[in-house]
Formats: sequence, structure tokens, C-alpha cells
Amino acid sequence: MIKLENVTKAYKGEVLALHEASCEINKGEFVFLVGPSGSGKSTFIRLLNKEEQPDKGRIFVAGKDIGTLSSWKVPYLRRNIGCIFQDFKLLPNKTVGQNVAFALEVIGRPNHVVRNQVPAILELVGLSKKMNNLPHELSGGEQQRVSIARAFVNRPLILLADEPTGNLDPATSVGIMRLLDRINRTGTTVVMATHDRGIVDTMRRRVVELDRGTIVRDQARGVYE
Amino acid sequence: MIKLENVTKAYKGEVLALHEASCEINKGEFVFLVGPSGSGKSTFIRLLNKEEQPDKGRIFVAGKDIGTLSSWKVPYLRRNIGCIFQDFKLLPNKTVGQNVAFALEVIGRPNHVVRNQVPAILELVGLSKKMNNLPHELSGGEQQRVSIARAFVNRPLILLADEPTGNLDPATSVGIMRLLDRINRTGTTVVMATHDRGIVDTMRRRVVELDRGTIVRDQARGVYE
Amino acid sequence: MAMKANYLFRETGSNLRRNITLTLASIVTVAVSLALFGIALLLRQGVDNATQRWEGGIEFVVFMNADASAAQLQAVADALDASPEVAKITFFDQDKAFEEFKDLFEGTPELIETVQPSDLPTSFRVVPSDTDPDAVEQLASRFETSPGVREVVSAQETIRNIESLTNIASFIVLLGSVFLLAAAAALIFNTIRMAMFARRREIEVMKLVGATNWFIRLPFMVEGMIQGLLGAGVAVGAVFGANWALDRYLSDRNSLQLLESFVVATEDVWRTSFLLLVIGVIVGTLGSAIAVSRFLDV
Amino acid sequence: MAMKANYLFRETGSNLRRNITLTLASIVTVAVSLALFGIALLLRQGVDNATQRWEGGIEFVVFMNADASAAQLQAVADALDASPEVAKITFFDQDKAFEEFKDLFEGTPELIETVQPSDLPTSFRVVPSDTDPDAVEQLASRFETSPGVREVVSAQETIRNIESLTNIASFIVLLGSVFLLAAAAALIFNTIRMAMFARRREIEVMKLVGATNWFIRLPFMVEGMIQGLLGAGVAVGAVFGANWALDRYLSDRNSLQLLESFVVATEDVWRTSFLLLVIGVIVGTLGSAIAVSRFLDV
Ligand SMILES: Nc1ncnc2c1ncn2[C@@H]1O[C@H](COP(=O)(O)OP(=O)(O)OP(=O)(O)O)[C@@H](O)[C@H]1O
Ligand SMILES: Nc1ncnc2c1ncn2[C@@H]1O[C@H](COP(=O)(O)OP(=O)(O)OP(=O)(O)O)[C@@H](O)[C@H]1O
Ligand SMILES: [Mg+2]
Ligand SMILES: [Mg+2]
Repeated sequence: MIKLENVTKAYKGEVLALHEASCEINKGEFVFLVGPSGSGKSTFIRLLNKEEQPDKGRIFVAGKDIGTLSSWKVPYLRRNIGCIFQDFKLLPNKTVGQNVAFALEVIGRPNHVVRNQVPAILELVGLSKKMNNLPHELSGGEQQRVSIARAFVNRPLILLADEPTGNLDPATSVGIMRLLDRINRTGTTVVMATHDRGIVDTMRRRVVELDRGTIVRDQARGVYE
Repeated sequence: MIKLENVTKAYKGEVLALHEASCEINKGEFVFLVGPSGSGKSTFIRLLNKEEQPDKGRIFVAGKDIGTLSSWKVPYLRRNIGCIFQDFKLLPNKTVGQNVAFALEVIGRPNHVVRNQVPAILELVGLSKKMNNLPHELSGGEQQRVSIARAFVNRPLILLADEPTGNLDPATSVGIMRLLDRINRTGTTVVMATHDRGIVDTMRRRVVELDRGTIVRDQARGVYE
Repeated sequence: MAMKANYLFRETGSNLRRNITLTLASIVTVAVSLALFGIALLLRQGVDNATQRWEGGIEFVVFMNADASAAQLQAVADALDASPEVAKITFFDQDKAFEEFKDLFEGTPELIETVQPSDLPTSFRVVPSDTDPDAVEQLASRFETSPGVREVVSAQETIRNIESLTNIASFIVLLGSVFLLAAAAALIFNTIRMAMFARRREIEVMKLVGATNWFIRLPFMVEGMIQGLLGAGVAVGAVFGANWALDRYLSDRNSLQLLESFVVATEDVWRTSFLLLVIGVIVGTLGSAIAVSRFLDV
Repeated sequence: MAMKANYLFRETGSNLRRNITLTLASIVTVAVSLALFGIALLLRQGVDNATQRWEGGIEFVVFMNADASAAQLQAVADALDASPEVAKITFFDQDKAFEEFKDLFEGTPELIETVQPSDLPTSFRVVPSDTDPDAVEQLASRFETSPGVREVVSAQETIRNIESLTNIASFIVLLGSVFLLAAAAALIFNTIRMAMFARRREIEVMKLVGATNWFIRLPFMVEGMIQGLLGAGVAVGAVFGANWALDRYLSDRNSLQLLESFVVATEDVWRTSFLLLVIGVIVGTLGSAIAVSRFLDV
């Protein structure tokens, strides 16, 4: 499903965010991406999304080399990938409901689907009451959950989650992890960057550890460290 | 040092973010603010900073009723309070170094002080190398550490920290907590909102728990729950 | 592309409402720029009108003595009729002259009171077929000595001066309006780009969520179109207002027949307005499309 | 307030550089607006000049016969001298007339070749002390019958027409420049507000870190001042350019003495430029100060 071949990514030619990283993730896998702050986890995820281009190496997503993808096809790639961003990336001028609906409207889902799915997914993340609030009117954790809802809503093939529980209390985190697990069981491939030792140690899934841009560990059913 | 008297805060007249909260924090105390997502922790902190006004009740900071503070005095109040914001609030057009220096320039510190202190504090949070990067060129955890450095740099009387370790790996978190502890020991009052059970349980300091805007627990040497 | 019309309108509507500062800024810019351009166009039209009128008005007047006999009148009329260089003759009897007098001095009724039609001379207004001032003068001088003629007045000197004046005025106004159009385009594009700059993060996020370029661009274009239309609408209002003000100014001073020719036909005002609306819509739509493109390659 | 000058300049400098889109937008707006205003001012100056020149030029010319005797010349000169209504007399002998002729037809040397000084009539140019056209005509007619006089030419009709024309032109241009100044102010303020809007988060953060209003405002004001100055500088360039173009246009067509009076003195151009710079600086500085204030109460 996802394959990285000797991928190197440096910002401004200096900071080596990723160095000769190779890794293959199969359909339906659940992978934790761990490592200290600044080790390249977000960069890893941004490369899969084609938000950044690698300096060297090749990246395959869903069987396609995304390095050679023509730019007008990028939106179609992204529609197969749900992404929970570390900084949420909500549309500031749209309400919570509209933010989530946007992901469905982009792929041309009919109105009645939008009207059904959006409240359902917001219910799932516990934000039914905030449907008509703007993002800046939400608490940090609530914003994060909107981002999660948006990434889920169109049932993507791949789910990229960049520290999806960073702003959530333990109880809510557990709820979100259950949800991710359920989604993973329906066949969705999940790649999740996290700092939460508790979650990684409880779930016991594949763990890829980064350190200063290098993959230093790739362990099935691993723990945080 | 800090006193809340029956403070109520509702957003848009509907969402009760804080309800009849009363609480007194003495000089030199270290207080954890815990509670589920959306329970009012950030609101609590924003009220102390006069970023929001309470609907009811009075708030005293450093002996002054900040409800009656004239607006031109607010900057001087804020200079006594270091604040680590949940969403970092870095100046996007200034480099890491300039962001930290700004907190010193605002209070009119001479140039040589700025030139000494800024690299020292960045060293402390492990960002010496990123001094000349812009915030959007940093990882989430690095941005959070810049925010921490800025809040520390002018040795405030009070330190408000809104989930300062949300984007940090456990090892870096421990380092930051040691730093906070050290600052606290020099007499600075620290109020920290957090979701990190491990930190709260290890430190064993005063814990104030919020639930849907109400203070449900106020325990000296408490645990997360 | 599969964009639903309902999404498009909802999106455009809420953008216009939410970014009210930017919306107003764009509308103000379009309005001011196009109003200036429109007024310049009308001014030019006025100058052209005046020139045409004055050129068409190259004529001379053969004033008869008050006591000229009917035979003398007839002789002059016949002589004029017979001249091949004469394009048109109008005979002004005393009543007609009085009518003209009343028109001219509408603003000062006390003057009209004191004058009787019989005080005014009868005259022939002659429009020569060749408007070359020298030829006109020559033609005019032929009638100076006919019996019963008091005076022949031709306005060649005036006409020459006025021609050169209107030439330069027309040139200046043309230059001004071209400059204004360029300035308007620069300002409008500028404003749209600034508005886009303020929303570049939003565009970036849309792209990251999988929106195609057209999906993002279209609402912005409709938004730009509406802003352009509204701005142009305000400009049209300003143009009508300016035209009305000029009309009033001129009619307050209508003792000067000369200036009446500056008045622009309502039809011209409408044509200019239509042009402004078209420009507003095009600049708004295309400007938005181009400005948004800068932020589309994420 | 304790702001260090070095902070102020560093801050202003980096703001100007970093927000290059907004900086350019502001400069373009100031430049376009002030250029329009400046050109309108110069045009008005030109119109005023022309009016003055023409009014000052109300005169009549007594042309003498080519064979008029010295005694006849003297008699006319004495009579003119003796008239209290005459302000100034200039005698044009044949050489002087030829000089003027050469000036007038500078552009067509072949014409100058064919004419000899002796072909031209001598004349008296008379400037009456009372410029009322009727009085001038009466005065002029007194000399029509003096011996040796060929013709007396006075330009009362022309003058009346031109006076009313320049009146209206001056009025239109004044109206235009006032309108342009208002439009310029609106556009510039608009642009500054948009720039501030794009940076409102930044201002908010500064306030939260404990910056006083003046600490935030001052760099924005200096920034606005510089933008205003640069924009006004470009506008000054445009004004000089427009003036030069007009000069050239007029001197290409200088067979029309009439139009030369439109040329504006360099001194006036400098004065206008200075005015534009002052307006640019004031609008930039104050505009920024006011615009930033909207976002200062956090
Ligand atoms: N746009 C950029 N320009 C320059 N350097 C960058 C940029 N983005 C990231 N970096 C650098 O690349 C390195 C890896 O960043 P990345 O965001 O991938 O880290 P991370 O593992 O996600 O860290 P965190 O856990 O703190 O989010 C960091 O040192 C960061 O400073
Ligand atoms: N500007 C606002 N307008 C409307 N509602 C708001 C606003 N800010 C916060 N709220 C609401 O007030 C409640 C408390 O928010 P607050 O940010 O204090 O929560 P929190 O405890 O910090 O949560 P988290 O742990 O997720 O950061 C939430 O329900 C939130 O939606
Ligand atoms: Mg990251
Ligand atoms: Mg919070």
C-alpha cells in the first residue's frame, strides 16, 4: 500500500529531516511512528500526502509512484488519504459542520449523504453540540477532534494521523484510539505519529522509530521504547 | 498571588466554560489544572491573563483586581505573567530568536541583555540550532518549546502553561518539567493545564480538577484522577 | 469537476459575508476606479460633442436692416439660394429671433421683459458646405454689400481658437481615461491579490483535503464577479450623479449657449454604464482567477 | 515607552521586506492615487495660467497701412498716449513683427523663407486699463478712422468665449481633483486596513506578550510613512513625466500660440510634488496608526 525507497528529505539543504528511509506498509496495517521531537515523523507523513517532495528516493502510495504524479492528479491521490494534521488545519471561516462536510463536497458526494454523515461522525467524536461553532471558538482538544472527524468522514483507504491525541485527555484519547482501531479493522491502513507511550504500549502494533531522520527501529507488535 | 471569587464565564451566552469557580493560589505554589477536553482549563488561564473577561465574579492577580484594571495597564500586568499558549501563538514573521527576544524588548531590556539571554534560554529548551528559523519551519514540538522559552525568558512572577508538553515526546517532556520545577523553586507561581497523567502523578503537586466548568476537586499533592 | 451549484452559491455567499472587510475593500476599489474611468469617458464624450457642435455650427449670419423691404429680403434669399457653396439657409424673422433670445436669457427674465420682438433684427443663418474658415469668410463678404444688409458676422477666429482648444482638451481627457483604466486595473488586481494573500492558508488547507484547483477557484471567481458587479454598480451611480451635477451646473449658467454642448446624451451615459459593468465583471472574475492561481500550487 | 530606536528600525525594515506583497500593494495604491491627484492639480494650474494669460492679453491691435507716413504713425501714437483708458502701448515695427512671425511659425520654416519683414504691416498693440470687452471695443473703434490706419482688430468675442470655456474647464478640473483626493484617501486607507487585517493575529499575539499599544503602533506607523513616501515618490515621477509629455505635445503643435499658456512652470511642478510627498507621508502614517488601532483592543 505504501512503500518508501531510500527517501531523503532535507529542508533548505541543511536540516536532514529524513535520511535514506526505506519502509513498506501493507494494506490494512496499523503503524505507530515514534521518535523524539524533531526526528522527522511529520515529514514522513507529509511526504505520503505529497505535501512535500522528497529530495531523493521514491515513494509509492496505492501502487503509484507519487513522485511522477502529474499535479492535477494530486487532489485525487489526497482523496484516498485521510489526514489528521498536527496543527489541525481547519478552515477558519467554516463552522465545524462545514469543515467536515467540505471533505465530502470535494469528492462530489450528494447532499443527502453530506447531511447524514456529518452529524453522525461528529457524534462519534463527541462534538454534536459544536456543529455550528467556528474553529476558534473551540478548545484545543475539540479542534483536534474536528480534524479527526474530517479525516474519517469519507472512508479513505489510508489514514495518516499526526499526534491525533496530543491535546486530548486520557479518557477521550482512549475513545479516539478505539475508533482508529475499528476503522483499521475495516481494512483502512493507518499510520499514526505519536508521543503517547500509554497508547503504543497498550495497542501493541507495529512501531517504526525515527531518530534524527533515520529509521532506527521497525518492530511488529512493538512498544514505545 | 492569584484569587478567583465565584468566577463565571460563558461564551456567546450559552457555553458555560467556567461556573462559580473560586480558588486561591499562593505565591510560589505549583498547581496542575486537569480535566477532560473542553472542561474550561484554557478559559481559566485566559482569564488570569485578561485575554477574556469574566461574566461574573472577581479575579485578583498580584493583589490587584484585574476586572477594574484600566486597559492601558493590561500590558504591564501581562509582563509579570509568562504564558505558554496551547496553540503557541508565535509571531509568524519573526525567527525563533526574534520571537523570544520580543518578550524582552517589550519590557525595554537593553540590547546586551537580549543578546545574552536569548541564546541561553534556547539552549535550555534544546533549540540553539533553530535560532534563525521561522516558526513554520519547525516541528510541532519545537514550536512548543519556543513558546516555553518566550514565557520563561523575562523571569515572570507567574507562569501560566497551557498543555506545555502536548506535542513533546516523554524524554523532552521530562526535561521541560524539570525546568518548570526549577523555576518554581525560585519563587515563581506556576499554573499548568495538562492531560499528562504521568507528569501529574510523578510530581505530586496541588491538583485542581475541572469538569464542565466546575471545580470538582482541589487537592494538595494530588494525582491525575 | 462535479461541483454542485448549491455548494458554489453557499460558499460564495458565506465568503462574501464573512470576509466583509475584504469584500468591502474590493468593492470600494472597483467602485472608485471605475467611477473615475467612467467620468473621464463621459467628459471625453462631452468634449467631442462640443467640438462637433461647434464645427457643425460654422456658419455666418447675415443681419438685415430693421427697415429692409420684402424685396431686399427676397433678393438676399435668392442670392444665397443660388450660391453653390451654401449648404443650408435658415431665415430668422423677428419672432424666431425673439424665441432664441428668450432661450438664451432664460435665467434673466427682467431682460426678456424689456425687449420686444420688433427690436430684434431679422437675419439669415447660413451654413456653408465647405467649413474651411477662409472659404467661409470669402463667401460671407460677398453679401456684405447687398442692399438692406446691415452686417455679416462670421465667427472664423472664434472657431479656430475653439477647435484647437477642444483638440487639446479631448487629447488630455483621452490620455487621462486610458491612464485611469490602467490605474483601475492595477488597483483592482492589487486588492484581489491582497484578499487572496489574507486567505492563502485557507486555500492551502483546501488543497490538502483533496480539492481540485477548479473546485477552489470557482467560488473565488464568482465572489470576484459579484464584487466587480457591485463595485461597478456603485461606479455607475457615481457616473449618473456626476452627469446630473454637470447638467445642473451648466443649466444654471445657460446664458452661455456655448457650454450647453458639453451636456452628454443620456444614451451615452447608459452606454458608459454598461461598459463599466462589463469591465467590473471581467476584472473581478479574471482578477480573482489569476490571483488565486498563485496560491494553488501546494 | 522605552522603545529602542534600533528595535524600531529593525522591526520596520523586516516588516517591509517580509510582507512584500502588502508593501507593494500599499505603494502601488499610494502611487496611483497621488499621481492622479497631482496631475489633476497641474492641469488646474495650466487652466488657470491660460485664463490669466488670456485675460491679461485683452488688447487690440491698430494695424497701420504699409505706406503710412511717420507723421501719421506719430499722430496715432500720441492719440493713444493721450487716452486715459490705455494702459500700455507697444509699437511693432516690421522687424519686430517679423520676429513674432518667426516665433509663431517656428515649425514651418518654408513659410518663414517666403516672407520678408517688409511684407508685414507695422502695428500698435494696445492694452486697455479696463478689460471690460464693451469698453475695449468702444476705445478701439475711436482709432478706426485715424489717417494711415488700415484696420483695428479687437478680440472681444473670442475673449468672451474663452473666458467661459476656461471657467468651466477650471471648475471641472477642480471638481475632479477634489474627487480624486477623496478617492485616493479612501483607496489608501482601504489598502492599509487590508494589510492590517492580514496581520491582526500578529498584533493580537504582541498584545498578549505584554506590548503596549504604542510599542506595536510605532513600527506600523514608520512602515506606513515609508510606504507613503515611496508611493508618493513614484507619483512625483509620474507627475513629472506627464508634465514633460504635455510640454512635448504642446511644443510639437506650437503654431498655436494659444496653447502655450497651458504649460505649467517648473516651480509649480515642484510645489505639487512637495504637496504629494507631504500627503503621502501623512496618509501613510496616520492611516496606519488608525488602521492598527482597530486591532489593538484585545
Ligand atoms: N519547512 C521546514 N523548513 C525547515 N526545516 C523544517 C521544516 N519543517 C520541518 N523542519 C525541520 O525538520 C525536522 C523534522 O521535522 P518534523 O516536523 O518532521 O519533526 P517531528 O518528528 O514531527 O517532530 P514533533 O514531534 O516535534 O512534531 C525538524 O528539525 C524541523 O525543524
Ligand atoms: N471563543 C469561544 N467561543 C465559544 N465557545 C468557546 C470559546 N472558547 C472556548 N469555548 C468553549 O468553552 C469550553 C471550554 O473551553 P476551554 O478551551 O477552556 O477547554 P479546555 O479545558 O482548555 O479544553 P482542551 O483540553 O480541549 O484544551 C469548550 O466547550 C469550548 O468549546
Ligand atoms: Mg510533528
Ligand atoms: Mg485548552
